Amino acid sequence: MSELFPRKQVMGFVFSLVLTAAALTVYFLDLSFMAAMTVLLATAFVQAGVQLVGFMHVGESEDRTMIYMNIFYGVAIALFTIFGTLLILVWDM
Amino acid sequence: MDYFDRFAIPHPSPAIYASMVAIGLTMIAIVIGLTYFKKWGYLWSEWLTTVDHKRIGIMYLIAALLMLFRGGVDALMMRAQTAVPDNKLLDAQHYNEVFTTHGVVMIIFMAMPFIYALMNFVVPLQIGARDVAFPRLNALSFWLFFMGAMLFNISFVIGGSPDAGWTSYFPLAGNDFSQSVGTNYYMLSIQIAGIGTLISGINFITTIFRMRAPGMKLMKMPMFTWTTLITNAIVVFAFPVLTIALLLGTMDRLFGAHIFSMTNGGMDMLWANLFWVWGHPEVYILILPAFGIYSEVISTFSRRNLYGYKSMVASIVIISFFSFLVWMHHFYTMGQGPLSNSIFSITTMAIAIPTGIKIFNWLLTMRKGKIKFTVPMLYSVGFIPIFTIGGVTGVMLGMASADYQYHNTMFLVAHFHYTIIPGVVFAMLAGLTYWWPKMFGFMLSERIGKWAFWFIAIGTNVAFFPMFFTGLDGQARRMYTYSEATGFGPLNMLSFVGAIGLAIGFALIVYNIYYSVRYASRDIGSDPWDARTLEWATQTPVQSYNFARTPQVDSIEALWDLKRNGKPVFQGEIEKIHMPNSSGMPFIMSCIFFAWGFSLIFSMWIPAIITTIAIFACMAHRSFEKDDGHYISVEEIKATEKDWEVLNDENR
Amino acid sequence: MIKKWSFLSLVVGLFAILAGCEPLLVLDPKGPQAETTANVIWISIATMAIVVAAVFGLMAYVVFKYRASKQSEDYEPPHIEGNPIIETIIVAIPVIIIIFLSIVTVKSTYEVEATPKGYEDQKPLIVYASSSDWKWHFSYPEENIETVNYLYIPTDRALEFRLYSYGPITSFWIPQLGGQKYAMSDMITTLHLAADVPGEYMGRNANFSGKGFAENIFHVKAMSPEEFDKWVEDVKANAEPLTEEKFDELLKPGHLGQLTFSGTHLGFLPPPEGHHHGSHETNDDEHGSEHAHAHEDVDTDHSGH
Amino acid sequence: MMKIDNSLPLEYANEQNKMNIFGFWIFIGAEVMLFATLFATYFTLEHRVGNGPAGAEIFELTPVLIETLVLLTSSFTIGLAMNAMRLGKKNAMLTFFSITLLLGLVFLGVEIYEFTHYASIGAGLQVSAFTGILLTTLGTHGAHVTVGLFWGLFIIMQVKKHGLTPKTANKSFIFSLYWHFLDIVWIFIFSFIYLKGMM
Repeated sequence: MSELFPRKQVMGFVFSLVLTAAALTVYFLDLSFMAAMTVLLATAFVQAGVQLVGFMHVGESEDRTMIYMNIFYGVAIALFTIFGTLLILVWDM
Repeated sequence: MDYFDRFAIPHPSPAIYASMVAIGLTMIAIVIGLTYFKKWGYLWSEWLTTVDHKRIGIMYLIAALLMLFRGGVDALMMRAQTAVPDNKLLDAQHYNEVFTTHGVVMIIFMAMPFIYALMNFVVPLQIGARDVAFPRLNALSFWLFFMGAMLFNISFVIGGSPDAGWTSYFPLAGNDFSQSVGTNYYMLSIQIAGIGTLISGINFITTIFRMRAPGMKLMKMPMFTWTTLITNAIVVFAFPVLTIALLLGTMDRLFGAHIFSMTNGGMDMLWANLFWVWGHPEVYILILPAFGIYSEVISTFSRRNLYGYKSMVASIVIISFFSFLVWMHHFYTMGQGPLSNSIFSITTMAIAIPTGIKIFNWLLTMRKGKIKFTVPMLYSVGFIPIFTIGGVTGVMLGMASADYQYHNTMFLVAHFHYTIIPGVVFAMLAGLTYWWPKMFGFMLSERIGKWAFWFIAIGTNVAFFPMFFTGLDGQARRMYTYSEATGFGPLNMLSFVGAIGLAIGFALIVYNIYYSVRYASRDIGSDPWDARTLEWATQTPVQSYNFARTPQVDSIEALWDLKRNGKPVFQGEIEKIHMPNSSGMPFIMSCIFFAWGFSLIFSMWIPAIITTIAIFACMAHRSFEKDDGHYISVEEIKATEKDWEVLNDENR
Repeated sequence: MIKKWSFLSLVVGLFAILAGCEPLLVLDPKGPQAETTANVIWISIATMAIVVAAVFGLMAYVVFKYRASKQSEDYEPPHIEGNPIIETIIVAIPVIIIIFLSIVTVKSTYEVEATPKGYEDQKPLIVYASSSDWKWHFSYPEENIETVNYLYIPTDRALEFRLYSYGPITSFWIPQLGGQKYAMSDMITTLHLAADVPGEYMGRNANFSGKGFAENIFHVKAMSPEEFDKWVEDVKANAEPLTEEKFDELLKPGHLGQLTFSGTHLGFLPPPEGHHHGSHETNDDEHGSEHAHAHEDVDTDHSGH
Repeated sequence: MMKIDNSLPLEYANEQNKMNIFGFWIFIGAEVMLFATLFATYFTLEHRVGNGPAGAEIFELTPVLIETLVLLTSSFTIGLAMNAMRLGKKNAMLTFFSITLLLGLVFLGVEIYEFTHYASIGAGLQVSAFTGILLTTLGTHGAHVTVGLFWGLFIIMQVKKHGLTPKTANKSFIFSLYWHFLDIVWIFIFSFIYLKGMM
């Protein structure tokens, strides 16, 4: 039975629950905007990392370099797009 | 009757009725012809259901050429209308529809399929593969593109064409200012074609990463394969942005959302922003494959290896990344502060550096070469000066402060035609002429081809160089008319003359195809250009399985090494070959997509729901389908290869 | 090849002659901002001419020297992978050029976004320029007058245009006074101009805005400050007042000739003042104060930008 | 069939399988950009509420928290299903797989409740830029989940019928990637739409 619940995955699940709880502090505590955003960014990206490495086995196949590059490239461009858009349309600089 | 009013053309003109009749007659002629010659079965089994990358490539090619002429006619109409001041040939509405469809057709439905035509045909051959990674998806990509294109093209006879420019800026493209269904066509047909392109992107990346011949490391891939890889990487990350932009536009137009509207918090600038987040990488999607083609052609006809291969690769990788960092230069004048403008100016101009590296590398490839001016080479050499003008004016446009004066003027129009015509059209014509013998087993006439080249090259300059001046003289783009007092008349007339030159050039290409089909020699061997890469190591016409034995590669120019240094490429025993089966599903599913798009365009909700369910039913069918492909037996391969490979083995 | 180049030079020559007759508007500046952009354009043309000359020259040399017909039959081109020195040079020179142009760009971009040089200590003349299909409305708030499709401005005074639109995105452009800028429905964009020389200039909407776009032109007349003041007085005394009904009528799509009113529409139809971006306050402005209650319970620090 | 490599898990057993998985990773790259665009749009329009309500006025923690926990758990169970699959335990795998889909169904139910709730309090699609992009973003994610439910159901049926073959294992594994990815997207929605909107 225990082999059906491997330690790594259970830990990953618990960890993601903890991170969700940590993210919830921004709702319950009265943090400043910057502090709250830092918490959210940290918890969200760590959680994504947990999912990718722990659950999605991103590093297991022979194509891992390309898959990592694909993810990094995608995330980098996504961040550029989001922050570029904010820079142009919202922050107005 | 009210129900049918929506299908009427809002601004009819005799020209549109004439085209309606022409379309109808052509359709009838095709149906009669197919029936009379009993070709329906052939059409279905050999083309509509094929998953062979070569056939799909050829279908892309046919579609691209058709669209080239559709967009070309639009262009001629525009130049004719503006050739003289106060011209009455077209009215404002008609002119607006014409330049909108010209832009969309040329970018989305001509340039993109042309690129994918050559990628499809060449890349699997160039990397020594039997097909692409997902042949069935490849067919789906094509048919989605094709149905998207057809959907867009019926707009001018059913319901009216889009008229808000190919950039379709809101709120002009919103329901308040574009009341016809034209912009719905824009949103949905590009969406359908775009999904196809995205699938292609995934397909080609996987193909190139996983299906290269043994020994072909990444840094041993031919340059066209490299550019295909990077282009498709841009496709994969840029097209989702378009998908969302179009989805949001559809939400606004069909479902009354207020994303880009003038009221309830909507933001018109957001459309411009999203459109160009996709739109700028799209420019590099168009141009990178061209760079690959030029690299192949210049190297072949200079009889030299490509100079600075590594810096070429580095520069395309850098371009691909930078292409995502410059989109704001399309709207410097939208009221951002000087900081944003400065940042994006610098990134924009920085792209010129890797592009410049390429130009110099090509020149250095020709240096010490033995240059033969065949038609593909003429296009490649002609590309360099024209594109240089396009490139340097691009740097000028990239300078934000000066752009305040160039923006929205004919200067801009001149610039992007100076980049896109040599950067895409020349490249495609070069690639077409270069790979034509591999595709069809005969060569295009060099003599007619050279005439066509000169008409096109000179026509391009005559048509677009004057626009730099009218732009600086204050002629805004997209003006359907101008008064005599502006003084734009003579230069616009010159542009029109150039456009006629271009038209003659393209007509000559058609004539060339006709002429060569009839008279060209069929006895040209498999490598008529004395080329350097693997695609020329196949039989002509290429067998369905491409290579009887998987090639072993150990240099960038595998075939050249084979021919000059006798390095063996095809070794080992012939084994049975696994091939995918043909399938009608991609075609059928795309037809349903067509109906789906059409229903949504006209807000016909019940058919829209039915077709949506049908699309998912097709996907479910695919999930349950058992299709393991088929094998080609060793005997069969040996029989088809008998005359050819044995002969080649002896010669080499 | 020769055919082509001789033809090209013919074309270029022709244009030089044509351009010589009457200077191109953009390169014939009548104010400091247009002069800045014209200078930037000339600098960039000169710099780019070097690049073009280098590429064309190298290409002509290569194409003539290494064509097959000039080589002996048995010449076999060498295999050269590349050369680090040459490749460094073809990277380094463009880098230097781009750095130079970047400096020019950044400096001039800040210039054209600021009050024109030499006018910094003056109070600028503020003009609200708003577009509707397919007209331009010019409101002079301090003078309390409004014109349609024509613009009178004093020379030697900083002008601050505040642009917005009652319809599609348009672009306010007077080539001889400076670059263009978009006018949009939900925010005000600001364009700083000034005219040094009295005269009549062409102004237009440069951004496609539908059927009437081609004729979406306005006339600009720069005159001495005294003349301008006289004109203002004259308008105040003689022009009919602009009422809300009248203005609604003006907004209907179509073309109008030149019209003059005393009073502006700014009173009864306030422009989307300030920057719409992000904050709640401006949102309220946009949609009228009657909606303000909808946001009362929203803390402003949410915007947090 | 093609050559089968027994040293690797079943889903990687042959070349086509490897390509399918690799291709799906590329697809996930595209999906990253798809949702990034939605987020960029959302952040731009977040405070542009027109006459409609703002996020803080309509978001409710309870349903959102239920959705989050349900989806997180489903991501865990599909991971367990893949673990069982690699152990060759078909029945365990099917159990975990079914639990995943049931949790997905619960998620979807809560989301449908959420949507009707928004509509009932005057936060429909047509109200403002904010509600438009909010519902489009949530709707895009929800549509992905819906497609996933059907897709997963088909896979269960195939595994039941054919057992764990290279083909079904490959499909299941790719489905698990899809499902985990949807969970990642939800984490970002949860953090940067709901929590940011409510704090």
